[in-house]
Amino acid sequence: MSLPVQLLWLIPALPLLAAGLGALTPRSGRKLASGAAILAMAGSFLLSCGALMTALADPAAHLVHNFAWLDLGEGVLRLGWLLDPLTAFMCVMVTFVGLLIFIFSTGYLHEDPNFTRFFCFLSLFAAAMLGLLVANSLLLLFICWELVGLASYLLIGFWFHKPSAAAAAKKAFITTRIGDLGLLLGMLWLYDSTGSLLFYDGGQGVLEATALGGLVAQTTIGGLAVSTAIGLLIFCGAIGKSGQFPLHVWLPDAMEGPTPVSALIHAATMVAAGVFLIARVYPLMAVDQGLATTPLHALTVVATIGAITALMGAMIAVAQDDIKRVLAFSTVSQLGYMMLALGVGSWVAAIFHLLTHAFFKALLFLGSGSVIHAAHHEQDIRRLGGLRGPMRITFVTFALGMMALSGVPFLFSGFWSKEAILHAAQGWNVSHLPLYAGLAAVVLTAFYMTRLVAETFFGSARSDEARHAHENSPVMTVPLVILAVCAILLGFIGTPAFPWLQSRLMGQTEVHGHSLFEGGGLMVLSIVLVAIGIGSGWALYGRRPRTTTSALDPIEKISPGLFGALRARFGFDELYAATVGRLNTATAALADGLDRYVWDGAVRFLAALGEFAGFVNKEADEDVLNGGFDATNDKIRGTARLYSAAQTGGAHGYMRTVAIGFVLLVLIVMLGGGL
Amino acid sequence: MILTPLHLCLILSSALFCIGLIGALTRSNAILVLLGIELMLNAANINFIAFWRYGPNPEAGTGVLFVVFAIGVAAAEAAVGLALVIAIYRHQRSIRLQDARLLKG
Amino acid sequence: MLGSGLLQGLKVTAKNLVGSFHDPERLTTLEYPEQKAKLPENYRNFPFLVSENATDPMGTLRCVGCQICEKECPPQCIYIEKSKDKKPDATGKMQVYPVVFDIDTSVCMSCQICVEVCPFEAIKMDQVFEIATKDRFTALLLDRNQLAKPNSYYHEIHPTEAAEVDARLLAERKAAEEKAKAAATPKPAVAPTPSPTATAPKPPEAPAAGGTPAP
Amino acid sequence: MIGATSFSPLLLAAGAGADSFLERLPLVIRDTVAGVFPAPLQWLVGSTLSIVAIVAIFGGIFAGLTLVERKMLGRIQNRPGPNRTGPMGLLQPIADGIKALTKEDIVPRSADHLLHYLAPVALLAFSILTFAVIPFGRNLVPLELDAAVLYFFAAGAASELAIFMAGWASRNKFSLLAAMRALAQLISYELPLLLSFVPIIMLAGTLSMTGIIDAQAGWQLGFIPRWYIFTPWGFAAFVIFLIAALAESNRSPFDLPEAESELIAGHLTEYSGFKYALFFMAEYFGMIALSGMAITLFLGGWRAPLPFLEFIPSYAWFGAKLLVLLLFFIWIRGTFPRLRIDQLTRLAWKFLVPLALVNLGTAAFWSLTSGWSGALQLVRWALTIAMVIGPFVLLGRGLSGTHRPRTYRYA
Amino acid sequence: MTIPFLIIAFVTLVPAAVAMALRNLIHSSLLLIASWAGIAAFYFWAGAEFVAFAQVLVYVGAVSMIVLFAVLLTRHTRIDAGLAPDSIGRALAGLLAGGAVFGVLLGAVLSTPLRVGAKAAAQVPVKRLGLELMNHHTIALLAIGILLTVSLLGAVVLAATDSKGKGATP
Repeated sequence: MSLPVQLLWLIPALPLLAAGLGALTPRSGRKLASGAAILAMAGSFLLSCGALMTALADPAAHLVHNFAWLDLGEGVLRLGWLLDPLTAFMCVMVTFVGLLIFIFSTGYLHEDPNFTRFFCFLSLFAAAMLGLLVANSLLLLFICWELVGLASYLLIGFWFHKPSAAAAAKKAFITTRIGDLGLLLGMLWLYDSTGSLLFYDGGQGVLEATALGGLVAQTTIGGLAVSTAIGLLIFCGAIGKSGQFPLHVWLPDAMEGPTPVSALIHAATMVAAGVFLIARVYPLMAVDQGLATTPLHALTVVATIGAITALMGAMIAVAQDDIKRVLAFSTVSQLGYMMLALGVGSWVAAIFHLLTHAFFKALLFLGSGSVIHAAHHEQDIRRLGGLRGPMRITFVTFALGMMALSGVPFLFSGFWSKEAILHAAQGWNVSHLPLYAGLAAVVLTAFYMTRLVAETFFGSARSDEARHAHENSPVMTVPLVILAVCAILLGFIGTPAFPWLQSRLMGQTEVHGHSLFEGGGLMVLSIVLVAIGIGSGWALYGRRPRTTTSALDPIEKISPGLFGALRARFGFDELYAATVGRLNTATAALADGLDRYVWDGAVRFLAALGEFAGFVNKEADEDVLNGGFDATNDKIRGTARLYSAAQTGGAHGYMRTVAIGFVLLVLIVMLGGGL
Repeated sequence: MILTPLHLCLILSSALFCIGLIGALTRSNAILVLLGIELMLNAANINFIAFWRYGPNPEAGTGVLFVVFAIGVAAAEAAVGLALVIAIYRHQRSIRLQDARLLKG
Repeated sequence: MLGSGLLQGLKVTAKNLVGSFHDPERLTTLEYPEQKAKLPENYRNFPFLVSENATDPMGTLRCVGCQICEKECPPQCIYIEKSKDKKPDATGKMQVYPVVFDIDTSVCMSCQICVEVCPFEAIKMDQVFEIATKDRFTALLLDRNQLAKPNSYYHEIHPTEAAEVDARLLAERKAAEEKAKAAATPKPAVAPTPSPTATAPKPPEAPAAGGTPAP
Repeated sequence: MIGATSFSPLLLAAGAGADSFLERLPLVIRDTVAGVFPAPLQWLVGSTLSIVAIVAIFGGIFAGLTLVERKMLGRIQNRPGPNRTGPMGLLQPIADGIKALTKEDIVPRSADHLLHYLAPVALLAFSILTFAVIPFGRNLVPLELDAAVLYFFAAGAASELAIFMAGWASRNKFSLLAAMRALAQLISYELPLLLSFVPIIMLAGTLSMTGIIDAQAGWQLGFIPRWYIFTPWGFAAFVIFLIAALAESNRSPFDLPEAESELIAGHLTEYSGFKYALFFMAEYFGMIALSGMAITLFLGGWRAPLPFLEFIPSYAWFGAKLLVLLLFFIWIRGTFPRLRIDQLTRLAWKFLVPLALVNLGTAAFWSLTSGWSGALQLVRWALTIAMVIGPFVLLGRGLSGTHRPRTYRYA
Repeated sequence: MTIPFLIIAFVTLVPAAVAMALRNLIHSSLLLIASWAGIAAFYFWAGAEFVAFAQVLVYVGAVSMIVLFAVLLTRHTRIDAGLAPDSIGRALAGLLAGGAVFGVLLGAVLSTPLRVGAKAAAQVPVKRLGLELMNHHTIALLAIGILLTVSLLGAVVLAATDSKGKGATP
């Protein structure tokens, strides 16, 4: 079965339909809403598989189906669908992971009164994300991008009665909006320069040679190539959406939403959107590479931001106590990895890591959801512990996810994708700093994941909630198992010996057996680093597990200052509150003052002036003018009384008058030969 | 003077029109007045059909279309008119047109 | 789902429709003139006169013309004329008999009081219901000949009741015979009357005694 | 229709094709009889013959139907039904007719005599008028009109007038109230009735009966006829049409206007004897005409259901379909209890009308996607079926959901 | 061809005239319906089949019902004499005005030389009418649809009883 590109819209349309149905379903229709959402997702998954077949039949081609959307008078704004291996792989991943998360959600939220609303939002979210994937137009992509933002706002704030959730939703929305502004500007600039927003349009698209050549030839402020400038603006959007360095603050807070939402946002959809965006416009980002005169290459910025984010996220994750927050910062860090890979020129490695990361991070989030659900919404790892016994399946799958994320060699998918990235970083000829940041992050990742597993599952239960935890129903554990299997097996579609995924993404139909990781030195080094990370983690947390909830963290004992800084997330939130927030408040106060005193005062003054004039006028009126008017009015009234006598109010009279008038008119016309 | 079929049709329509008019002018019952007006409307429709039928271009169908629209409008008019009559009746317990003189000047 | 109930109803009626053709048991109708329903035993409508013998109904009427029923009848639909002479009844005993015994069934309300009061078990309730006639004045006034029906008919329509009546009459007769025997023998034994018939023989004596001087 | 029963195996071979002898037989008979008369009179005689034939045949069907109905109702209730008059009760209709004719015709003293007399006549006349455009067979269309469907319902709409006349002329307040109720019902159900077949007009692109039947020619997959009932929306429309037709012809379970067991026959209270019989006749004629309309619109008219059965003359197929529909009506009458007036109107306005409107959209979708083929054909079917079932379930939920107990304002 | 026309004219005019003169409102209405049916017959005679059926459907089927309902809902007026012209003067004035209009119209018609199109009566197929409606007169069609909807709602609002009870007190 293969899906023609003309019908690609069906993939996002099915969840959209389910969302519409969910919105119309009354609260009692739980089965209907969840069933429709899951069925739609499954349908989309099958369609995506069909699309993948189509795409793999000719990986080098960008199949497009464009159509006119808005007739703007001068030109026609066109939208379209795009089908290439990148889209297809992403669609399959999003629908598959989404499907599992949907199924998991029916268990996780089965007590929630707003169950149907939740599935409506979930479906909307999935529909927007899939629309983003299949878009062949930056405009359509942007529309879906914003829809993703809206849906994430709704989902993070799903429990809006919790003030923290409402605040987190607002924060996520506003923070990403800052990045989106950049994307919007970039899009407008792009449209202005090329007159099109279609990616591929038979040679006319913005990602094709003609347009790119034009873009790179122009320069703008500071000698920057236009393509670089546009690329950086677009990258702003990616920074916001993918939680990269300056705008990463919303992502950990987004943990306030229900855990399946976290899984969906962090694993499959929203954060992946940024990476996907850069991968999609990669030709645009990379076109300035050969340019010697430009002060800045777009990809260099990407790599730098990515490296900073990867390292910083991993460091902060070490000192977090909330199980979901650790995973959130881990996501930040991993996204940094992907950006790093994009920046150093290997978008294939980035997508590979995106795919594998989607599966094991979804696994980890759902596993944490399982833990949280079992432990009656206790998320603090200091208060958990000893769950290894009662929650066997969750423990095993979570451990598998942890190993995949840490990059335990050979068996796990995370290892292969991470190696691909490190290898690409090693081959980057601009700087080796990203490589070092990446290597440092490898150690830290292994360390904090070990810490997380040790604190959560080993030792003894440290609270009543943890003591009473028990394994969840199959509707929650089965998705975990499936994801765990994927987390292991998925790596093998892109090993150095068999780089099937890479070659398909690059547009080749055959597998070239050339080793992507030439020289095993780096691999050995990273294996050693992983071993160090896990070993030190186990030494600090696993061997002597924490016994009380209030006991100090081992690192805190060693270096309280560093730990405090890490736990406070380097104070980014405080920084933003002190700068941006303060500025905002000041501006608002200024506007308020202007409004209240300056404008209002002016208006009041004018009003007083008018009142005075009126008073003068009235005095003059009453005595001088009225006398004359009264006399006139009396005359008019007398005449009007005469006329009004004709207004009998009886309909017959009126009709009669009309009839007689008609007769007279006809007579005049006929006898007088016209008026 | 030759009486063509068109003449006959026009005479029919003017007769019908005047019957409606006389009814509307003489009867005091609001319903009958409305019915008289309906008759006048129908007389106009007869004219349309007659001119379409005997006009220079019967293929165009314009007259027919006009009558279709007129019938639609007439139906709406009848509904609203009679609803008004009922409203008046409820208000002053009478449908004599002479009793409805609120607009007297 | 909406409509499933409707379909079920249609199924039921379709089953009835088809079933009534191949399964005559389903049809509940009795085709009246040809088939008649079996009446319940206690069903009653209009009185009739019991005669002992079907071949000679007038000769074997149990009625002795005592006229109690005539007096008791609430709508007064019974008219009796007593005979002046006596004839032997079924047991051979000389008895007065009704010369005229009419019941106006247009007036009778089937109240059964005549049956209750009759000491001779001579009048009983019938089970007729096909009583429509063309003439409402004469055809509804039943005379002695039309009213007389044999005891076997009584057995047919009210078997239990008739058996009881017969047993009672037999016992009475026996008691009367014994009494006659006792009267014939010099040793009168008033006390040893048989207990089951202790009450039964009493009433026939009293009305019979009271009945005779009435006219 | 008579020809159908006299069909013999010998004619099997000769019967095939549109111009077979059996197909033309009614026309031949008509033309032969008309040929006896002089030429200027022939059209008159021909038309009269057609009219007489229609009235006679459908009068006969009416007579038979009364018997069949009573027999079938009896069987449904496990009774044998009328079986005394004649062999197996076959002469019952004649006996009924004689009874109706000889009964005293009572007219209330203060009744409006003229209207009282006119009402049954008008009703019967209007219901017979509707027969004029129904194609009874391939060659048997009494009146070939371009706007036949419109004509049919124009003539049908006039019957409301007759009911009003009956109610008003009786000068009986209960008759009048019942007539108003009947009118309310008829007007309410006219809407779903008309809306239900609008999709067919849309797809067939014509208002002519012949055109609609032509649009249903052909076979899907070689053996499924292309009748509109075999499409999802067509089936839904058929069900709506059937329900509305039941209500339009005052058939149980929508026989509220008469409700002989509750009201004393409603607007017919003051009618007796043959006028009453005329009302009944008109009611049955209406039912037959609406069935004929349903056959034409949904069941392919006089077309054979399977390709190899086409040798049977077309009017026989029409008759067979008519019989099936009429028996179905009787079956329904024997099954369902009468609705309450509020349920009746709720069904019309809250269920049938919205459903018919949605169905119009479904049909439009069907028409727009007629180009889809292959696997898309399956998608088209699935979507259309979903578009039929979804509203049905959703609207049905509102209909059959739990209702608050009714409160009576004046009780 | 004039004989059917004369019959139609008779069937149209006489009931209309009688209806306008009758005291009994129901009879008037029924006669008017007959007159409308006569107009439909005229359309049919003139070859406008579709309009004829539309006329029957709308007037005989629908408007008649509204009229009859209105008559029944407003009967038993206080002054029954209101059914007849209550002042001779108004009746005379009305007759005069109407007669004048008729005279003028008749004069206009008769004095106008009219040419009758040479073409035979062209049947306009319903399909073409539909296409015309949908192509050239779409706006008008939509407007009619909206008008009908609005007037339906308006009529319901006007005629519906207000739940607070009858306001008018003598």
